Amino acid sequence: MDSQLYLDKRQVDEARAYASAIAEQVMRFISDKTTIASERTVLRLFGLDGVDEEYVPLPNVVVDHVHERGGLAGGITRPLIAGLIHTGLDVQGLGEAVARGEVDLLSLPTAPEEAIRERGEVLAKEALMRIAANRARRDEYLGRLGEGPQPYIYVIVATGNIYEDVVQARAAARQGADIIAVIRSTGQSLIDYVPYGATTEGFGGTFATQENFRIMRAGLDEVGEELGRYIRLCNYCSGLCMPEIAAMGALERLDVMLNDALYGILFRDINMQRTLIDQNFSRMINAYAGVIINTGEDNYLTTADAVEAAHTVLASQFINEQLALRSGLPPQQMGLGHAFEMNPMLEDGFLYEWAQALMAREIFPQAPLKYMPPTKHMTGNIFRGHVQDALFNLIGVATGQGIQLLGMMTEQIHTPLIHDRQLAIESARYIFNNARHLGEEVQFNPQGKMVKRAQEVLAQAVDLLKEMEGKGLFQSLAEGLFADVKRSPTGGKGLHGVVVKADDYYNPVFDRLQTALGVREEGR
Amino acid sequence: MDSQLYLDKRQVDEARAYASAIAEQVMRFISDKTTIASERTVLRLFGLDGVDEEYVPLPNVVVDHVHERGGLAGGITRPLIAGLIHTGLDVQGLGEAVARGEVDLLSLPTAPEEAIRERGEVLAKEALMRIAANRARRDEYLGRLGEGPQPYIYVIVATGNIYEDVVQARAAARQGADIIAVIRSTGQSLIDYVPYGATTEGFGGTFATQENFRIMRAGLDEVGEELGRYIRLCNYCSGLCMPEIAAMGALERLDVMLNDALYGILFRDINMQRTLIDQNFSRMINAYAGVIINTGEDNYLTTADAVEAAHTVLASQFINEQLALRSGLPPQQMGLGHAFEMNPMLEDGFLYEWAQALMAREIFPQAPLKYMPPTKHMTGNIFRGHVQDALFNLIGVATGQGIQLLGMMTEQIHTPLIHDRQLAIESARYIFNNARHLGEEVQFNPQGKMVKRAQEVLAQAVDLLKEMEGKGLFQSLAEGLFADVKRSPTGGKGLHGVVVKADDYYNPVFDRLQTALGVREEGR
Amino acid sequence: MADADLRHVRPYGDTWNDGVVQLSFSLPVPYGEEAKEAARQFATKMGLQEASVVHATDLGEQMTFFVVYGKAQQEIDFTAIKVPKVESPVMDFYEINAFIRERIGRKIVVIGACTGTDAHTVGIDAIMNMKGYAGEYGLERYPEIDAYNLGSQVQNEEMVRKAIELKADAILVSQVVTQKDVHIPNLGELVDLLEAQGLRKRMVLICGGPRIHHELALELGYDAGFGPGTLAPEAASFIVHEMVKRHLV
Amino acid sequence: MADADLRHVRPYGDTWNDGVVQLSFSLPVPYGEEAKEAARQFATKMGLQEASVVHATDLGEQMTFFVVYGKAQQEIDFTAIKVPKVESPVMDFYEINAFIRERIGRKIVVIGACTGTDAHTVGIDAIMNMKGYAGEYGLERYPEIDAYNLGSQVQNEEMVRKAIELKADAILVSQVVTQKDVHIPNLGELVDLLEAQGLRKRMVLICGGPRIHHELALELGYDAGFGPGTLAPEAASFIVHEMVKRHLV
Ligand code: B12
Ligand code: B12
Ligand SMILES: Cc1ncc(COP(=O)(O)O)c(C=O)c1O
Ligand SMILES: Cc1ncc(COP(=O)(O)O)c(C=O)c1O
Repeated sequence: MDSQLYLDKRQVDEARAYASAIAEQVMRFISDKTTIASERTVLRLFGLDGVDEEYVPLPNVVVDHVHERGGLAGGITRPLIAGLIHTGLDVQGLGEAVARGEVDLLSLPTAPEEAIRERGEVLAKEALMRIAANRARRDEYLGRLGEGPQPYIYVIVATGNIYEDVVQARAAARQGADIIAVIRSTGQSLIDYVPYGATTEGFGGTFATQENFRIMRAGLDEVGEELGRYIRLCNYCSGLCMPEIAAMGALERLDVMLNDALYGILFRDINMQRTLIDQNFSRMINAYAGVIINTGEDNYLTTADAVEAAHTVLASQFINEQLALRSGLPPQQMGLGHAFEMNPMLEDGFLYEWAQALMAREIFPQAPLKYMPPTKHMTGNIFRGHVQDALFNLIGVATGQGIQLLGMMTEQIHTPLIHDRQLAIESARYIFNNARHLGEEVQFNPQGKMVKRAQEVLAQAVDLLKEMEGKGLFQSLAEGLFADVKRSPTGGKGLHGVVVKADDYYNPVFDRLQTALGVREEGR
Repeated sequence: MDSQLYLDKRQVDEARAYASAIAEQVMRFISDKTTIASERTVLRLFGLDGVDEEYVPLPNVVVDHVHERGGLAGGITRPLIAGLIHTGLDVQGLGEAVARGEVDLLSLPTAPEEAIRERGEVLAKEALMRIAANRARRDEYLGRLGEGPQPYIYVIVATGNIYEDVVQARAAARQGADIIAVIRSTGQSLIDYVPYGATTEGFGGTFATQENFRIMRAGLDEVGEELGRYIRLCNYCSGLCMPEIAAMGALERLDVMLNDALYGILFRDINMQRTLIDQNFSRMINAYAGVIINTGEDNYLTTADAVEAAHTVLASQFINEQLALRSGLPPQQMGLGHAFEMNPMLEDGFLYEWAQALMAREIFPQAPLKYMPPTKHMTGNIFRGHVQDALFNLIGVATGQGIQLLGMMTEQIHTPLIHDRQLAIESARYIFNNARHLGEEVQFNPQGKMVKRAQEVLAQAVDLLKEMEGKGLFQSLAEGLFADVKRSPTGGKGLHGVVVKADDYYNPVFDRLQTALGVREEGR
Repeated sequence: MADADLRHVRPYGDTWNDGVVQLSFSLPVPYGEEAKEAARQFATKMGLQEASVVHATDLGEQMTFFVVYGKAQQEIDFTAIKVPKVESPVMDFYEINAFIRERIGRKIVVIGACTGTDAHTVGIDAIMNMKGYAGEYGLERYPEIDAYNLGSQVQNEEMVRKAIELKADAILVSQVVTQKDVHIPNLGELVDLLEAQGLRKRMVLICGGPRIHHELALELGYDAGFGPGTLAPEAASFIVHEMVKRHLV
Repeated sequence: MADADLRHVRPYGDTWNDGVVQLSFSLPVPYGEEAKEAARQFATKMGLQEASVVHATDLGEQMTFFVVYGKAQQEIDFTAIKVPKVESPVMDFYEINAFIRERIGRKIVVIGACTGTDAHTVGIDAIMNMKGYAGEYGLERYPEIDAYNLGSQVQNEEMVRKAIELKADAILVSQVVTQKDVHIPNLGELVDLLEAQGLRKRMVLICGGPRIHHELALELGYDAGFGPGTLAPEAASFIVHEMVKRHLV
């Protein structure tokens, strides 16, 4: 199809080429490194779960046990399997024994490499089979129950209490939601472990734990059967535990995952080396699990101005796309983020928004774009806020967005109440239906403001990517090219968890995923 | 400019030609008739005001006094002036004398025709001068203070109490309203006189009285000065007192007047002969006073379905245009009515609405179209209602409507509260500004649903007008071609007030207006 | 989350029993900090704890509009709530006609109107007209019903006159305008007139409209009341059952 | 219309003293007539007369949402309302710098952060950053102010440490996340820490955020509190006046 915005295809290709080069540099940098989170992920996928007496999760106990004494460069798998072989315990039993101080993995004699590899392959294969089974289960559900049309209606629940969340989520599903996202408690992204068990006390959200995932998944499956519509579940794998949570999501059949290292770097001050390494592994897991990821470019506009910074969103989407491809994630699973954050008092702001949203749609035609609602310019005036959200919904359907994260009229006041969500869903469904084919009807004045706006943003994004390609991503972030935030490569949280791989580094899950996803490792 | 909807200009011309023929027939029918309301209007313009002991307005007292004994065929002017000459009283004094039973106009000797005509011309000239002065005053205000951009923001006040109305109206003006309409009390359109004085008890609206007009005009002028924006005032001259209220409006500098015989016929069961005669005179007054009239086609969609009956709205607009032209009203004063009344649950309803609104805009390019909000499909769900109104506002600005009658989220519940209006105005201003030039940006798919819809509606309107031209307006109304309502030429209220003019019928106001407006009388 | 205790029901936002309520209103006081405080105090007087004025706008003319959230402490005993309801089962078009043929054995006569000064015909038309509403035929289409739709702004006296003239079995009254409670005396007057004529017991009397509910109708002396969204079969089912019940056959 | 009697203020819809209030809330009861009646009774318990449930929706999971209108009877004595306000006159950029030069005679040191677990920097940035907000420069741009924006999620201990290290004259705290009242203990803790160190009296302590108001700030032991829409000059004007008033020069 021709561009409705008369975008220059060569410019788009140029942007992609710069982004590709930037992503290449990143991949080269990370390829010889692992992290404590990535190693914990391996343990989780091998079946390790639970906590010690002090509520420290066993994956942390085991990895720290090895890492604190500098033993992680070869990966956690080898000491683990050596331990299995020597103790005869299973993974869980061994983890518990380590926690009790009964086994010291580093002081055990090493096992023959062949035995280790053999056992490693079995464990990895089993892990991937569990994930594949979940994926098949999802496909079965989708085939049997079907799903709502796009834009998917995506709402959040955020009570802090998983049991309240389930009530709110099920009600939302009945009201018409397609995707339920359980917002995480404030601060979880900064803790270097994943809390355990069912939780009922979070601030501004509920802890992401495997048990919470399970509870919510069961609640939604049940209601989905009743409604005859598969309800997707979403959670967050950004932050210090990216790949771990991706693994938990894969094991509990989550369908959508917020997953973006750039977000963590810029908005959570997480160390960039750490999180880019983690991101790669997490995306491989998401890719294999058939999870749609959501990236966080929308957040740029919560700190920067939506008119001035629109091109940074686009540039970041290009980079995220290239990074994702290199982690084996197909475009169909790339929920690239953008947002309706223009000042509502701007003359013709609606036009510019429309142009930007359509531009994103045209540039990433296969991606189920995640379109975020007005948040920054929402006020305590719930009535006007409901109208801001309505205009957002209209652009969402008119430009064919994949995932519409519904705005709440109470955005400025509190996390959504049960009826805030109902009113938002009702309004979105009304507009999606009432303007269903608007996108096929309208064309744009080639000399008009909208076409001009889209072209300008694209041109600025090309310039920015060109500059970044010269500097590299790390330096670009250090200079504050995104979201007005400056981050240094050695600053931020979590750098201590980065480990340069030894030559004999062994991670059968990673290797198997690479093969399954068809992504060769560069540079080594 | 070319049609954005690819409308066929020949079809538009054809529709206009049929409507013109229909209007011609009507004008021929009414040209030899007058009504008690028209004659009362003459008295009001000559300066007669006030009520008798039983609160009957003096114009009614005097006209009934003559009409009851069959003396009205020559017009009220001659007996009145004869009375003036014989008693030496002024108009007001004579009216009061008649009311007290002291003077019997029909038993006075007639005065020489020349003296009558001389006095008649003076009285008529003075009346028109007062109106012209008001018009000049408005122009002065507009020149000095200016006004808001189109679409004008039009809101209603309807407390039933003129003093409460003033508070609400002034508040609305401060909030951004351009036009304030004072809704009339239920049932006023069916009473064959205009109530007198300041009133504080109405149902669903406030009585239209000259004193109420004055009070509101003063309140708005004051606030307009303060705001530096002229605030237009609107009231209703439909119903049994069309020309009288038009005269009162002209005398008190109203700016906009609901004025539509078809509305009265269909929705108030007013006799069609009566109201079409009254309409002609009332429109001449409105034309001369520089008043924008509003027609009532929007109401068709409150009883009929907005998809099925769209063409009846268009057909009626064509007829109203032709009738208005024949009363000397220029297109710039024709606020032809239409409405956003499509079922919100209709797939692509927003597209059809947009097409229809744009079609009206293209077909009547100079008319300040009055676009009415959703009413029928508003529910007690104020939140969804606010969104329905938002979509309406978006189409209003995108299609360049002249007058946007703002919807209220509480439409289904009560007449507007002070903050209902504020929220409506705020939302409209947000959308008008945020999508100011949308109309210049979008073009429509020539093969799409919107273009098809507009073309269909136009084609159906042409067919309907053709049919009506064959039948004549009266027969068409009898058959229920508009709004699913059937009305007979001799049914309904007010027929007793129709009088066939005698050969010596004399009405200097009418004559002078005809000359001033350049409308020849046909057929006599 | 606690289990629902229906004897102590409070509003629910996102935490069991949180009592969250949203309010909006205007106060005739000038915009400013004092106005917001007045709104907060007002909401507190309504029983809200932690009342928070999340929005305030100057309306002009010394008026201020507010949006307030707070936590209500009042409770409702849901188990004690009894709402009178139209009990007769709702039949469809065919069943109703069959019921009339079998149980009444003659055509029944129904007259309807929008009475008093009220001119809103769409509601009564929805119930009575041939073409009906929302896909349901109106009473005029029922072969076993002689339905007369008298239109709008029909005076009560006229209704009674027509009821006598047409030997009506049932009278249907629609009331849409309810401002200043105009519908209450108007609906009451018809009952009085019918009683004065000794007709009330001999016919089924029902009313409807967007602000009408069954309980109100009973209070006013009607046999039933129907609210928004009513369809013809609901009204017709009630009429025919009531006729049989009261031996008006 | 009656003249405003500010000692007896009631909500106003369209008729003086009509008391009209709009409510919305959900009840954990299944949708239906009983639910509507429960909502009506609930609104009545809140003091509304003629409470009318104009809208009800089934939320699923045995919950129902309502919109209710009614007429409140409660009154407020507006004349009795006193709201503590920041009294110091607001100066502009130039005036503030001149004031510091003339009345304080040295550069002043201001540190600011979004504290506790709160990561919302936009508000404190609006006050402090060079580029400012809504056309007003932030404190970093003021030649007579040494401004240090410590960013977000800064712990109270760290704030105190920095205040000592930099010899701060004023501390600016931003709090945006207020769910479950997390901001209250966090704001209180800083006051306690400063007092424990004997520093509280030696500096100006202010806070701000969308749910902060001056009165709350005073209650928590701060010198002032600033709500939504605050601009840098308002905060700066208060700081410098307070310093002079308390002889912290
Ligand atoms: C259409 C309409 C009009 C049309 C009416 C055309 C016509 N021929 O009916 C016109 C434009 C003429 C009009 C005029 C006025 N209207 Co009007 N109108 C409306 C509107 C938009 C829709 C009403 C409607 O048709 N609803 C659709 C029908 C199908 O629903 P319904 O009436 O509820 O009927 C259903 C049930 O209630 C029930 N039902 C109803 N009657 C009966 C009877 C029986 C026996 C049974 C079993 C069931 C039943 O079954 C029906 C089908 O499900 C409402 C606002 C709204 N959205 O409700 C305002 C509204 C009703 N109007 C209002 C007013 C004030 C007026 C005027 C008085 C304004 C004025 N001052 O000029 C005038 C005067 C009319 C008069 N004298 O009564 C107010 C009433 C306020 C109040 N609560 O008192 C409303 C609420 C608008 C507002 N916010 O101000 N109006
Ligand atoms: C932008 C934003 C974010 C961004 C923040 C980016 C950043 N670097 O700041 C991101 C996306 C990262 C984010 C994350 C979260 N957010 Co947030 N966020 C918002 C949002 C949309 C806008 C806030 C904003 O920037 N306002 C603009 C600024 C200029 O206004 P302001 O803060 O009020 O500041 C002004 C005044 O208050 C005052 N002021 C403020 N501080 C100070 C200090 C002093 C000394 C002075 C004098 C004045 C002053 O002056 C400023 C200028 O006028 C609001 C919703 C909204 N519309 O308000 C939610 C909101 C604040 N967030 C919320 C939540 C829950 C979160 C999360 C906890 C969600 C989660 N579980 O992940 C996270 C975690 C953050 C954390 N740990 O704190 C909730 C808070 C609910 C509540 N009342 O407690 C809100 C209300 C959204 C909602 N409805 O759920 N958020
Ligand atoms: C990509 C991404 N990850 C994560 C989050 C949630 O942040 P956190 O869990 O760090 O609070 C967001 C928030 O919007 C996001 O966009
Ligand atoms: C043209 C016209 N006249 C008058 C009215 C008001 O009607 P009435 O005053 O007869 O109640 C309307 C109502 O919408 C109208 O459209």
